Amino acid sequence: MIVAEQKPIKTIADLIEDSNKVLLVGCSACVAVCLAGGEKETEVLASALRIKRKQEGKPLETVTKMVTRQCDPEYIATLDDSVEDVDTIISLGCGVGVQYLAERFYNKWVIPALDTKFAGGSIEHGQWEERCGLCGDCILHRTGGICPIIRCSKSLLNGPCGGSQDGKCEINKDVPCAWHLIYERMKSLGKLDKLLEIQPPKDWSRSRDGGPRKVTREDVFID
Amino acid sequence: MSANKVGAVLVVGGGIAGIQATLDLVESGYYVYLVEQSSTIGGNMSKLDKAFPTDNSSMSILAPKLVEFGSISSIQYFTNTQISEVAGEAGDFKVKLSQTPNTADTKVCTNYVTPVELPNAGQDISGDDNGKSGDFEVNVGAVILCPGGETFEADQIEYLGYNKYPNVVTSIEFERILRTSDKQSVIRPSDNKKVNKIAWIQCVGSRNIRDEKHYCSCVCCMYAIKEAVCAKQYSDDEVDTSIFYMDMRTYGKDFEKYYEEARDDHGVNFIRSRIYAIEETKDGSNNLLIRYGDDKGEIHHEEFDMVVLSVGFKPSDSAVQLGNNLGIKLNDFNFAETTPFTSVNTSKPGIYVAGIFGGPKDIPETVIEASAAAGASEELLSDVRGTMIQEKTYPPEKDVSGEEPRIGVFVCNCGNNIGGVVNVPKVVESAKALPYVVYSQEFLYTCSQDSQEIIKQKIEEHSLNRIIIASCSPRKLKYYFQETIREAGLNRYLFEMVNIRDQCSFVHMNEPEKATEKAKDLVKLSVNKAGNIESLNEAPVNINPKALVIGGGVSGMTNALNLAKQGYQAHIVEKSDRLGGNARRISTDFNNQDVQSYLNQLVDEVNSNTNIQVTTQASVSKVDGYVGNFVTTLSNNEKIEHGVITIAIGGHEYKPNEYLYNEHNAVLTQLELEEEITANNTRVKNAKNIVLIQCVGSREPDRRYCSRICCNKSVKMALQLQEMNPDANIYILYRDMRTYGFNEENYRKARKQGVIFIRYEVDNKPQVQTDGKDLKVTAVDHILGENITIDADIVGLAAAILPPEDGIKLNQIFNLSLSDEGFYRECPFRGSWGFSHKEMRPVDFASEGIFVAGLAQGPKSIDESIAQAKATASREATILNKNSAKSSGIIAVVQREKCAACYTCARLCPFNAPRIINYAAEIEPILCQGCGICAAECPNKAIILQNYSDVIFTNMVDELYREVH
Amino acid sequence: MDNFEPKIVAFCCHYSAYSADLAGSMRLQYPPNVRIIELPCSGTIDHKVLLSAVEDGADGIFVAGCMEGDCHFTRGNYRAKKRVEKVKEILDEIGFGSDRLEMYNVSADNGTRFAEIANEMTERIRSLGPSPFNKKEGDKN
Amino acid sequence: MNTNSHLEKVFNSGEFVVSAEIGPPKHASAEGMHHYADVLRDYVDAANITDNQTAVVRISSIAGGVHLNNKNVCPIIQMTCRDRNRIAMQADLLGAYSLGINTILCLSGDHQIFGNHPTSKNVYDIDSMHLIQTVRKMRDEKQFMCGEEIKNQEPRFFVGAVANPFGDPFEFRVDRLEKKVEAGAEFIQTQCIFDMERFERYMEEVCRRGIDERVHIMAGITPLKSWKAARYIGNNVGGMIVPDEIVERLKGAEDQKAEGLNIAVEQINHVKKIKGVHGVHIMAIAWEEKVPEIVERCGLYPRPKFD
Repeated sequence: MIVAEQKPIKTIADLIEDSNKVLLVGCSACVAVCLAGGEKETEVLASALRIKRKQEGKPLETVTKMVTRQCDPEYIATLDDSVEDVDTIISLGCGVGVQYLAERFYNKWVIPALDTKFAGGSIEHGQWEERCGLCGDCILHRTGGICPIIRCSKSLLNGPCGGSQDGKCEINKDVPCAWHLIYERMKSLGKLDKLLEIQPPKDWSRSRDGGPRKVTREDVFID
Repeated sequence: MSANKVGAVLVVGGGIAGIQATLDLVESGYYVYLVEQSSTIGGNMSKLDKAFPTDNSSMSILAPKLVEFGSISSIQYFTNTQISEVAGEAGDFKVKLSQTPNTADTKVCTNYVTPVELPNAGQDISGDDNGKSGDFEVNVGAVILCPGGETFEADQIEYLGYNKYPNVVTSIEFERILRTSDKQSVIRPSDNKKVNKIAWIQCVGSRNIRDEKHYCSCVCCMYAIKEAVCAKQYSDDEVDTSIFYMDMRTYGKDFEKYYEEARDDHGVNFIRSRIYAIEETKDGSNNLLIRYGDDKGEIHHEEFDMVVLSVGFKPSDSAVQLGNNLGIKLNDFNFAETTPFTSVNTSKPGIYVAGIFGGPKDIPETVIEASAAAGASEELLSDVRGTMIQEKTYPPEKDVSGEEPRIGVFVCNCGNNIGGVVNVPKVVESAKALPYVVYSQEFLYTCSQDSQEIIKQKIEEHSLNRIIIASCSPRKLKYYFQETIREAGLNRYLFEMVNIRDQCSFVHMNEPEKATEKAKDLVKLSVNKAGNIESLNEAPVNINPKALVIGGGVSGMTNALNLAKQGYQAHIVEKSDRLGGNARRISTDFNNQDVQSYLNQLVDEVNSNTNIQVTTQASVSKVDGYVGNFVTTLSNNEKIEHGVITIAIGGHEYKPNEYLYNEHNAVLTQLELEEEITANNTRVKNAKNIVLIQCVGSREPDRRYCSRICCNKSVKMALQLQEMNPDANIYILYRDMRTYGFNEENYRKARKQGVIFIRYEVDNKPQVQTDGKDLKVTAVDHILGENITIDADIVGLAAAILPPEDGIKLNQIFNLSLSDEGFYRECPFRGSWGFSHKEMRPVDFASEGIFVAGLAQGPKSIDESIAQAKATASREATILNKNSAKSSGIIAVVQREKCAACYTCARLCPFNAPRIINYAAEIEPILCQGCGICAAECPNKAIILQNYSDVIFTNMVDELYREVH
Repeated sequence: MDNFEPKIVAFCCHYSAYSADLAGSMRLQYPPNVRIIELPCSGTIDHKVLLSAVEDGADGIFVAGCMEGDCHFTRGNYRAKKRVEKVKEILDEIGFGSDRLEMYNVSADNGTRFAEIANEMTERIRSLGPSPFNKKEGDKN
Repeated sequence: MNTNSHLEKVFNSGEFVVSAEIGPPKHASAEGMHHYADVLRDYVDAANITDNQTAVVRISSIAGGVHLNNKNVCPIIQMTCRDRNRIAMQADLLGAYSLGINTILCLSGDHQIFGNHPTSKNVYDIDSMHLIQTVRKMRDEKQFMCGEEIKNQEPRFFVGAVANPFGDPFEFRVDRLEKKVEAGAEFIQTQCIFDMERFERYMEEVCRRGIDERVHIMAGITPLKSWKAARYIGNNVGGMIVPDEIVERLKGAEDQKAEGLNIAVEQINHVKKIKGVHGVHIMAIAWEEKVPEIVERCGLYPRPKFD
């Protein structure tokens, strides 16, 4: 899932300083699961903003709405009736959601309430970890199912670097060295020989470095 | 045994054991007469401040149990009552009871609950018959004796100075000091000054040869440690605590850790010693001077502010008299004797014993025995189950859904308890002005029988569909009033209760106006809530009356057999090729009873019982479903449908790495040595010197627990070995001799007969060496401080009892709680919303319908395993006897369309109630205990706790502050 | 301001609410400013309920759960504590201040402690004065 | 001889090689570098110029190399993969060679989090392994990384790489060294060695596999100024082990600096005897003046000269 985290309330409040009525839009997908933008968080944020503004003598009117996914236009369309009289739309979706809202409601000021962090998963309740670098060219079959692109601080393809000690990365003792993990896993799988091959340089053109990406399924897409 | 059995049981004694046995029996379909000779229910436990080792408050465990008492209608209880005569036989006893007139204050109000005063008997709520005073007779099928015990009279040992010096107190008195303390200091009796230095003296009245009380009272070591830790925690200043002891007997589950933490983290001093005298100092300070000899025999003097005597337990005189009246056999110390391998059967069929009257023990063990005794009674009376219980019938429930709320508010004056401070008429007036309130009135006593009739009448007259009672604490009377409105055809959950007595009149006595304002507010809040609550259904779930018993050892078989004899099906799954488990390797128990013939008989009984099915060489590979409706798949692909699960997968003996085990063939574990003794092996028979080493692999940093039975076992084996060869020298090398309870008798006998006991320190363990042929054991004599070397022919190692080998694997299926060591962690002291009696559950898990028995839960003896297996059966019977079970009404429900299937609820639920099914969470009503943790945490607000939704709370808060807007 | 009588709302778990009832049985006297709303477990409380109390003009708010390690639902009181901490953090962040909100732990059998909490909280709120959103008191000033 | 590198010459002569390290300044004056060049000139065979070491901005290693060349000290320019993509790196290789630089050390580089621009993006387009391959490919096959031919003068570098015998997993360290040799490294400078026992074990495995026949290994030595420095390195630098004996020895010394030099001299004399070690690389961090003394005391002075 996409893992996101809420921005400081003060930052959000500053962004809507001139608004009198705002629409807060939560998303029931990834950001709900990572406890950043579901109904609960949306209502808590709305309440906090109202309290702040009430205190400042400039009461804020809020409307809160949930959509199933902010990354599908049809769901965004369900908000059509709610945006008319609001000054600002606050999205509690990931970066994708904010843009979909901004595209649909072209003449409205849309602001992000979340910082979109990474593609990852749950460790346990309240903790998530990055797992995928969205590089567009998966090599996990060569690295024991552990991604060095995103889990090695240097994205080395032929690690570990000299900074790996006790299985930890040099940048922080709490960060496991991905290459150490790769080594251990390959060893347990009896595939250490694969690590002796020099992995070729990565084709970054399939990643974001190749420009904004688009996927078209030719077999289902009709122009 | 009588042919005309009676489906009722007489429970004697209203302590924790009596309460537990009663509740189990009632829930399983039997009628109970509970008889208590004092004027209150509660027993010894209500005198304690906290229970060890979890440090939970005793009252919070006991109070809900007592409360529940009042709400079950198949109990009659009699206080101030004693048994005068018993006639008849098992299945059909006629018991004469005599009751002395009730001396307690007969208040009209029924709801006085304070920490020390417990609810008075004498009310119509519970169907009590205290009016009966005088002699009368009851007819029962079985009798369970749990009269409890008394503490030893400390003034009988003169040199301890009890009753002579004010600051020498007993441990029970010290509990009271703790309970009433301000939690900032501990005060001593002589001058009410804070104490800074306290001593505990162990074994007061226990292990005392002079006094012929040479049994160990089992619990004193632990309670002394608990008190010492509490004394430190309850004091803002540093308090020095010292415990003077002979052997530290922290043999129970998690006790050793508690001991280590007290010593290492809390800084409690432990002094191995003998006490010579306690005297007051001469300076008039009322301080005390203890004269004691340490373990090297050196004499010391030390001054303390206060001394606590850890008094032991004994049967009360009245219990002894009771035993004699009933003609049951008592042992040398006047405790009730139990027949071999029954753990709760007295010498007289149909009469069972539980708790301290059967021998000293702690609270969880008492509760286990109580359930076991209930289980044994249920086995005896299974043909007549349910014959004495009448199902109460109610008028059909009115459907009020869609109706506008019509609220009735009844305000209690409580004599003058409320009305003396709170202006009740004003509260009634203000209630009338609130939205949806169509009726309000005051009562002098809302809880009186007349008032109930009026309430019912008003419900009818005004078509009321929500009822609020503003009176006292809902803890006891909520169920009573809910019963009233149900009788009037309303759903029980259309009810709210406000406590304007304990929260208003009693606490704001000098501010009547403000107290009235507050009462009005509280009523307003509850009216607001009442407008938003709905009828709730207690979802019925069918119960499959069959148990799956995992493990075919003594625990599993006992459990299955008890259930089978109660008429339920049991299916035993055993992974080896035959039944028997660890007991196959044991010759005799600690009382020298033949285990093998008992075991063979048990196996025969199991095999011939048509209600029991046995699958050997199989294990559990998958479990689906929930309480009442489990479906288990075995490794042989057999599918079993059942209602409950007993986990009795045993444990196993540690294979030592130490003391040349595996290197020399004369170094054996306890079980291996026992096998050689049984086989009458010549090398054992001819051995000149036999050394038994204790605590091998137990009480070590990576296994911080005592294996509990090894001391008893080594002592027993020493006596056996001596019998085989009277000339043999037998040495036992130990750290603390933990021959708890009546096992102390064997220890005493062994010492008297010349078994040599040598204590060693953990940092100076004995050495076992060999030249390849002979064995030499070297140890340091703790008195002389010198090395002793023994040429040993046989070395026996008391190897630790390890958790079940399959425990972790099995637990991946069950997802239950395991202790750090890997034993199954039972669920004591956990409760559920709504007073269902789950307050103390030493054989239950947090997951409903799953129970544990035997070694899988922790080290224990055969008798203890049997007790636990029966207790488990009794607890299971409370589920299996019902055709269907009902969930609580207050449960969490999922709005599927909002659910993101994020797993938050499933991860957080302590009861494993939510599961993700078809891409959304579902909460199994029967498992949900209504805590609402999932509802609060649900990121999409897809979960609502019925009648406790966020909207209800925000509306209430809105209402509370409305006037200020 | 001298006559300011704060109105404090207390979200008490079933068991800690029992301590309030016990305070009554023990006839302990404490200020009449607290209104209890009972929850099955302190872990039932949602962030937004606490915030809505602030919005409504509550002068003081507290949540009471069982003693730590003693929750009847294993860890509900730890969750409540975390939620109260979070709401305090939000209130600080938006400049409202977090002093009007508190989390307490009290065991069912400790009436004394409940009375202490009621005292403590009343004193604290008295010295803070009425909630800025408390209109009635606001008018007085 | 593959290149004109002075360092390569010394290795080929069979002499025990000595190199040192110069950290370029954080400003635009070359004076300091000139000074150190003068100090080191007759005592070392070559000197490393670090590439924005610990991710702190400094004079670039190529510019530094030019300054050393001007002072007649053979520069080993370090090149990390952190700051440049493959285009910039190949461009710099062409440029460096055109300026008379012929010895290079390829590394992945310290993470920018340690430097003075922790918010910068790291590049790591290619890693050190790829860089070694690229330098060799440009030299030996006259091709750019993409395969395109270098139509005129190709850059001809003597190629070095680094190895850390103290990183984890230990047993994979020799494998990775071998990978670097496989990729084309001709000499190796190791991370500072304090734990001799572990280094010896490492070298044993290196020799057992015959890697010492294929590459020149230079042992990294760092003189310590104080016990605190020793402890700091041990605790805070990833992949470094400083045994307690060294810390204790410095702690107990009357003159910690003198003792630090003594230890370094002993260490060099020790590694000289280890099979497979062909030279020593002295990393006297901010203590370059002491290098001559160390070299002399180890009997490594004078250094060989070639025409």
